[in-house]
Amino acid sequence: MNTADKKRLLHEMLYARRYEERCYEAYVERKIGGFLHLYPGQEACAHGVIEAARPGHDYVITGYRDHVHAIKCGADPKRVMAELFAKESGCCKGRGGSMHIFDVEHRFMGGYALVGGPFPLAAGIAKGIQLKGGDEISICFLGDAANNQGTFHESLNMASVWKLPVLYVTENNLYGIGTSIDRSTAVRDQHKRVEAYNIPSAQADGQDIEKVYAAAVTAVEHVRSGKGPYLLELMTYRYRGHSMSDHTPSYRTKEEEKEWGRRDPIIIIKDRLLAAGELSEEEYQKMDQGIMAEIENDVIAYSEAAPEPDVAELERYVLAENDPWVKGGAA
Amino acid sequence: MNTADKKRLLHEMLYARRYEERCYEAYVERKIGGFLHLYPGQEACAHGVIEAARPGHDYVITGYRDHVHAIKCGADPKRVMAELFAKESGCCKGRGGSMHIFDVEHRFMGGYALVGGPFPLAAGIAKGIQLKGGDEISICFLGDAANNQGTFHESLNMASVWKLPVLYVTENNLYGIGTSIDRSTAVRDQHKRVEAYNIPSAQADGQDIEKVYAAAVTAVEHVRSGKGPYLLELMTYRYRGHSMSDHTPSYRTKEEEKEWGRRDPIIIIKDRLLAAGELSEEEYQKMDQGIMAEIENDVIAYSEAAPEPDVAELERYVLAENDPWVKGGAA
Amino acid sequence: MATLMYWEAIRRAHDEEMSRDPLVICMGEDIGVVGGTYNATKGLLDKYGPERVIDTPISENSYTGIGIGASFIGVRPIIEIMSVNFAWLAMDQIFNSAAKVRYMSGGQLEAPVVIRSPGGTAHQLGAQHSARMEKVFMGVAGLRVVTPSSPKQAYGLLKSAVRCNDPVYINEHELMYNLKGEVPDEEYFHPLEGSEVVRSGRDVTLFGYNISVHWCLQAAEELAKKGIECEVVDLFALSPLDRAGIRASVSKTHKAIIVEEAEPAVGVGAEVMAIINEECFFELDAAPVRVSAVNVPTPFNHNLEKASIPNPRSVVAATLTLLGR
Amino acid sequence: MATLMYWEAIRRAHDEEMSRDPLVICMGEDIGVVGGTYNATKGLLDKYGPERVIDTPISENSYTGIGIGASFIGVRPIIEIMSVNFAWLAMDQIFNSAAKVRYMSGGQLEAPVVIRSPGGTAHQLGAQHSARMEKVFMGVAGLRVVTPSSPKQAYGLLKSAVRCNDPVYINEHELMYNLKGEVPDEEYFHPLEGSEVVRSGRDVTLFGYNISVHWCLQAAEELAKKGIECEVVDLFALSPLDRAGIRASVSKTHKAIIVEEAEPAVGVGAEVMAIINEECFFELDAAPVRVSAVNVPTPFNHNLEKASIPNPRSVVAATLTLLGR
Ligand SMILES: Cc1ncc(C[n+]2csc(CCOP(=O)(O)OP(=O)(O)O)c2C)c(N)n1
Ligand SMILES: Cc1ncc(C[n+]2csc(CCOP(=O)(O)OP(=O)(O)O)c2C)c(N)n1
Ligand SMILES: [Mg+2]
Ligand SMILES: [Mg+2]
Repeated sequence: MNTADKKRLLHEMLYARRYEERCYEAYVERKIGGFLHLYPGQEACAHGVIEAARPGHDYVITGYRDHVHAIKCGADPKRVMAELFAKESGCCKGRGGSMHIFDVEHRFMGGYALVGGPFPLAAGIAKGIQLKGGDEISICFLGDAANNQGTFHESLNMASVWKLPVLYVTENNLYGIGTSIDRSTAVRDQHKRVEAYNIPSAQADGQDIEKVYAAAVTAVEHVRSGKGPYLLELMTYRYRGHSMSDHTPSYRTKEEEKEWGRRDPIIIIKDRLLAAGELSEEEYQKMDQGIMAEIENDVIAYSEAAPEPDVAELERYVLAENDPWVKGGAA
Repeated sequence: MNTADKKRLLHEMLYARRYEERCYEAYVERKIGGFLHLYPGQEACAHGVIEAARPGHDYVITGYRDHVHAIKCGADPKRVMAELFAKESGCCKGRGGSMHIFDVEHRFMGGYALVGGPFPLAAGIAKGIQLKGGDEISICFLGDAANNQGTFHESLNMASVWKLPVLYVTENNLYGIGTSIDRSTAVRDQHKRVEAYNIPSAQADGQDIEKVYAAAVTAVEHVRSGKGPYLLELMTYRYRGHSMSDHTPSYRTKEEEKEWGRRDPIIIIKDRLLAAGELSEEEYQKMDQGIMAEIENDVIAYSEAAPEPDVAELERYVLAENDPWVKGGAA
Repeated sequence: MATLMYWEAIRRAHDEEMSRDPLVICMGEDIGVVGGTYNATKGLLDKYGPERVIDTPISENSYTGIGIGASFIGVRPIIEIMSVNFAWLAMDQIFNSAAKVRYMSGGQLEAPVVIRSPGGTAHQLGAQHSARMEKVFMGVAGLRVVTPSSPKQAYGLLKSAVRCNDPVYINEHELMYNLKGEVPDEEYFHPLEGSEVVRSGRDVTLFGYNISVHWCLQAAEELAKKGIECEVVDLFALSPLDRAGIRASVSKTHKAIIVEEAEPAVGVGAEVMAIINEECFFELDAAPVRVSAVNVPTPFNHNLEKASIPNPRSVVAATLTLLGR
Repeated sequence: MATLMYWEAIRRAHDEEMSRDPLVICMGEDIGVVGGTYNATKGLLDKYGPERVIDTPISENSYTGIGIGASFIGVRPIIEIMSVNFAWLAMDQIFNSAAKVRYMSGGQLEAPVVIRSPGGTAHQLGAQHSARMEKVFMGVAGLRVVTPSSPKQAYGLLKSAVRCNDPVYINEHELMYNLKGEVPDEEYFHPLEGSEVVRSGRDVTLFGYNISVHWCLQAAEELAKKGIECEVVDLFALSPLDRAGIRASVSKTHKAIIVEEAEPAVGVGAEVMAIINEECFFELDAAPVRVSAVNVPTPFNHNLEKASIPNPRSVVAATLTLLGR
């Protein structure tokens, strides 16, 4: 990875961090409602993997903690924020919300709120790629606790038998809400779970974007070359509570939190760039200020000004509009 | 295993074989209706494992191919057959049928028709044992294809985390209906699937009752001693179609069928006893004739003569009768 | 017009749609090598290959989800769930993914997937293999539900379902696969909405769907001998139900009986009664009546089993009672 | 009588039943260390230990099945499914195992399991977290379904459900956990069948359950100002429904409105209308009316969300229309 790429990724991750922090504020200000799951701490995961793939070309799907994945795929941050603000110009016209970000134009296939739901959907997209003969791959990001859902087992088995071009990424942040992995799961190392599926896998440090990227390059290459599915486990940590309803996580120790805080993905790459003389603290501060200003003046302003959906349109998007086949008839 | 035990098991397996063959006839004669899944070829599995456990004390649960398991647990063959004949004196009063044999008195906890359903139920029974502090174990028999169901993954994970006293037995007959294991499953050796659950497992020849027994002794000991779950895989083969609707399995080769026929579980133990001079061919023929006569005169006669359920009782057994708590009130 | 069996009609629809569009695929347990429990996909594996005719492992929720995911990018999967009883395992993907994705993506994605399964009480299949689940599919927005009563409908509904951009659940019946009937020789697309008056009459309307249409027709035949003229309406579309069709018939006969194989609670019968109440209450000369299954898990014993569900005689009896005869 | 919040009432029922019987256990996602999303099991882990207060992995079908299996041998599990939306994943075990095992074993086994979950539309939880699924549980024989509208009911229904030998599904509501109400100081067991007249009136009956009881009561208050006397009936038992109670009230008021938060198709409204038709059709002065959700997946936007479900004003409006005012 060259310096320019590193700096760009630092910028992207810092943007993601500030973006999520601003969501937090907007939630407190009651501009955002519903469930809100934030990403701080895990930025290197989405950025490292999608960087190694072809954003906008490869399909990406994930759970409810989805803003950053969408943006890294190419979704307009303004339209994502407008969606969180439940506005008509939100990427899902205010119908989806934080847990259901979609940007199909950039092949970000959504945001799903049921844990484990995307496992088969991702395999299905991969099946579609296979049938259509494209060189895309399907990438599914989910958490460690999601791997206990039956769909993990079922989908990975089929992905393996049918050699589907799907990359499963486990963002292992050691908790599913307040339940630590050791209390819910027979094995801590998630990449080991797929040996019996005949699926290659690897574990990488999810806090170091260069390591994530390197591991993802291997993974993506494997999948794109037609060798079938792959599972990449990224060891990471979320700083905040599970969602905004989880204020002060009492199920974790302060030491654990501190320790992971020292391995912050932004700090790691920043320090590396500083040490190499490729970045100055001043440059970094400017970058940060620029980001915060952009989010405020661009993203938030846009979202606040955006119009609400028209209640008269409540019943649109349930079924296809004017689908001719509903009436039957000749071909 | 001493000679007497071997001979008894030979007798039991031969009884099971003749019993199932008689079910086949009764089905053709339209005395039995519905789905009927027969066990010929797999007799050493149920007999070897349950022999190593404590029938009537340990809990046993399985799928739809359940007659033999029930009888080995202690169910009265007459009442099992009467159930197949849908009679009031059937073990489930004619309400259950072939796929739903229950004999709770002997701790045979049923016969379930949905593939994968018994995985959690068995773990639940084990949880109950754990809470009540008994020395029983819970044994769940299911097929190879059932292991692709999400409940396998979910239940085995919980069984491992909670160290439940449950023994899972996979009767691997290489097919789920007409789909061979190689076309449905990423791994042929089912015992390897639980490594990631931190569950010990073994594979044994399911056609040789002594080998099944030996492997089961180890498995049962492990589970009973409080070390948690265990998975035992038994390599076996069913001679007939999947059910009576599957007349002439076209998805298997004649050679494969022949080869497995040479490894018949009854022949294997019979030949061993003959070779050791512990059984004569004449004795065996007498045994066989005795069994057939017993089934005819005892089991079939009983079942034919048994009364039909009273249609006036159609609505019984849906909910508890006269449950006082339905009306509420004081304690 | 050729006379086809119900299963042949379904097979033909698969075949035509698959031969026309390489993105039409079918998947399910034992649909390939075995050709499907009821032969609905017989011969298709040889014709279209294993990439498009897919034998799945026993993993209902996930292979349904895989079909749904594929449909997101233009594939048109026809998923067979071997028995509707197993659909309980797949409800998560059916409702949470297929039925909601258009809405929650603000119209960006759609799930043009077809799921079909046999259901109903057949010959002693027992409590876990005899469920009638139409009502479960009807209760949630975003899914179309149809149920063919004839080979022609079985053919034409599947054809339209494959082309339609909404997810469609097709409820078939264990006992109907060998039913014979005429199917047009040319391609035919049955409407996915509406209802059909299959027998015209003025004294009472018998509403049926799928197998119960036949019970209604037999009952009508019987009742005609007594001079009672029944109108029989086939509710082949269960979601959305044809409010106008229901209203039209009841406004003509002023009496309604709904015949359903399922337990009564929150079923098709209740919904049709509610629609009648909403649409044409003052047209009614008597309370609408539902003829439903007894509220029990399906018994194995044949006599109990038969007693647990309606039949043409019970429809006749209910009609005579309704008419005060 | 103490004033408790709904969640406190549920917690108290857990605590009393667990302290009395060592085989009463509770299980679910984050019910132990965290104490439950709505605190319904707060503090129980410390008191009863991890063997009896079990944090499960995210495996709805199987932990539900584990509870059911344990109940076969005398354990009394109270299973919390964190949101009723996730129950779609567990339907297989709920219906195929719990609801059918007594029948298909000919009465040998029973599944005295309690499953409880919050459901309903709250504050912008979106399409996959706002389902109202009472009707799904009501449609299949072998399962009891109740839904508390007050802390007293929440307490007393759970107590009775734990003791009862049938499987019981308890539908709670996302928005009701902080609702306050009086709960008897002594132990109290609420009936699992029946209904309750919570306001007496002669002009029209408003039927509600769970949160819609409150909408009905508010509407009745409003309508009283116009001189309209509403009777409000709380259908706390949804399966079986109280046919006699429904008949009694409609025979008195001759007009009925059923208020439900769910989409209308095959719902509580339809079933109550069907029962009214069957029980007391000729007592009706006008067609019964259902006030239901709009048939859409729940939108995220707050205005759309609110517009998608009924509220006291829509109940008032429907009543005025029904009464021709
Ligand atoms: C089917 C289902 N069950 C339960 C939940 C509630 N829930 C939401 S997130 C979550 C924890 C998931 O943890 P993990 O997969 O590790 O992802 P993380 O939140 O840590 O990123 C749970 C239990 C849900 N949304 N869907
Ligand atoms: C949930 C569910 N899906 C599908 C079926 C249909 N089915 C019945 S048995 C069977 C094959 C099971 O094979 P396996 O588990 O290997 O057991 P075997 O019959 O070989 O003993 C299938 C697909 C079912 N009964 N339940
Ligand atoms: Mg996690
Ligand atoms: Mg098998």
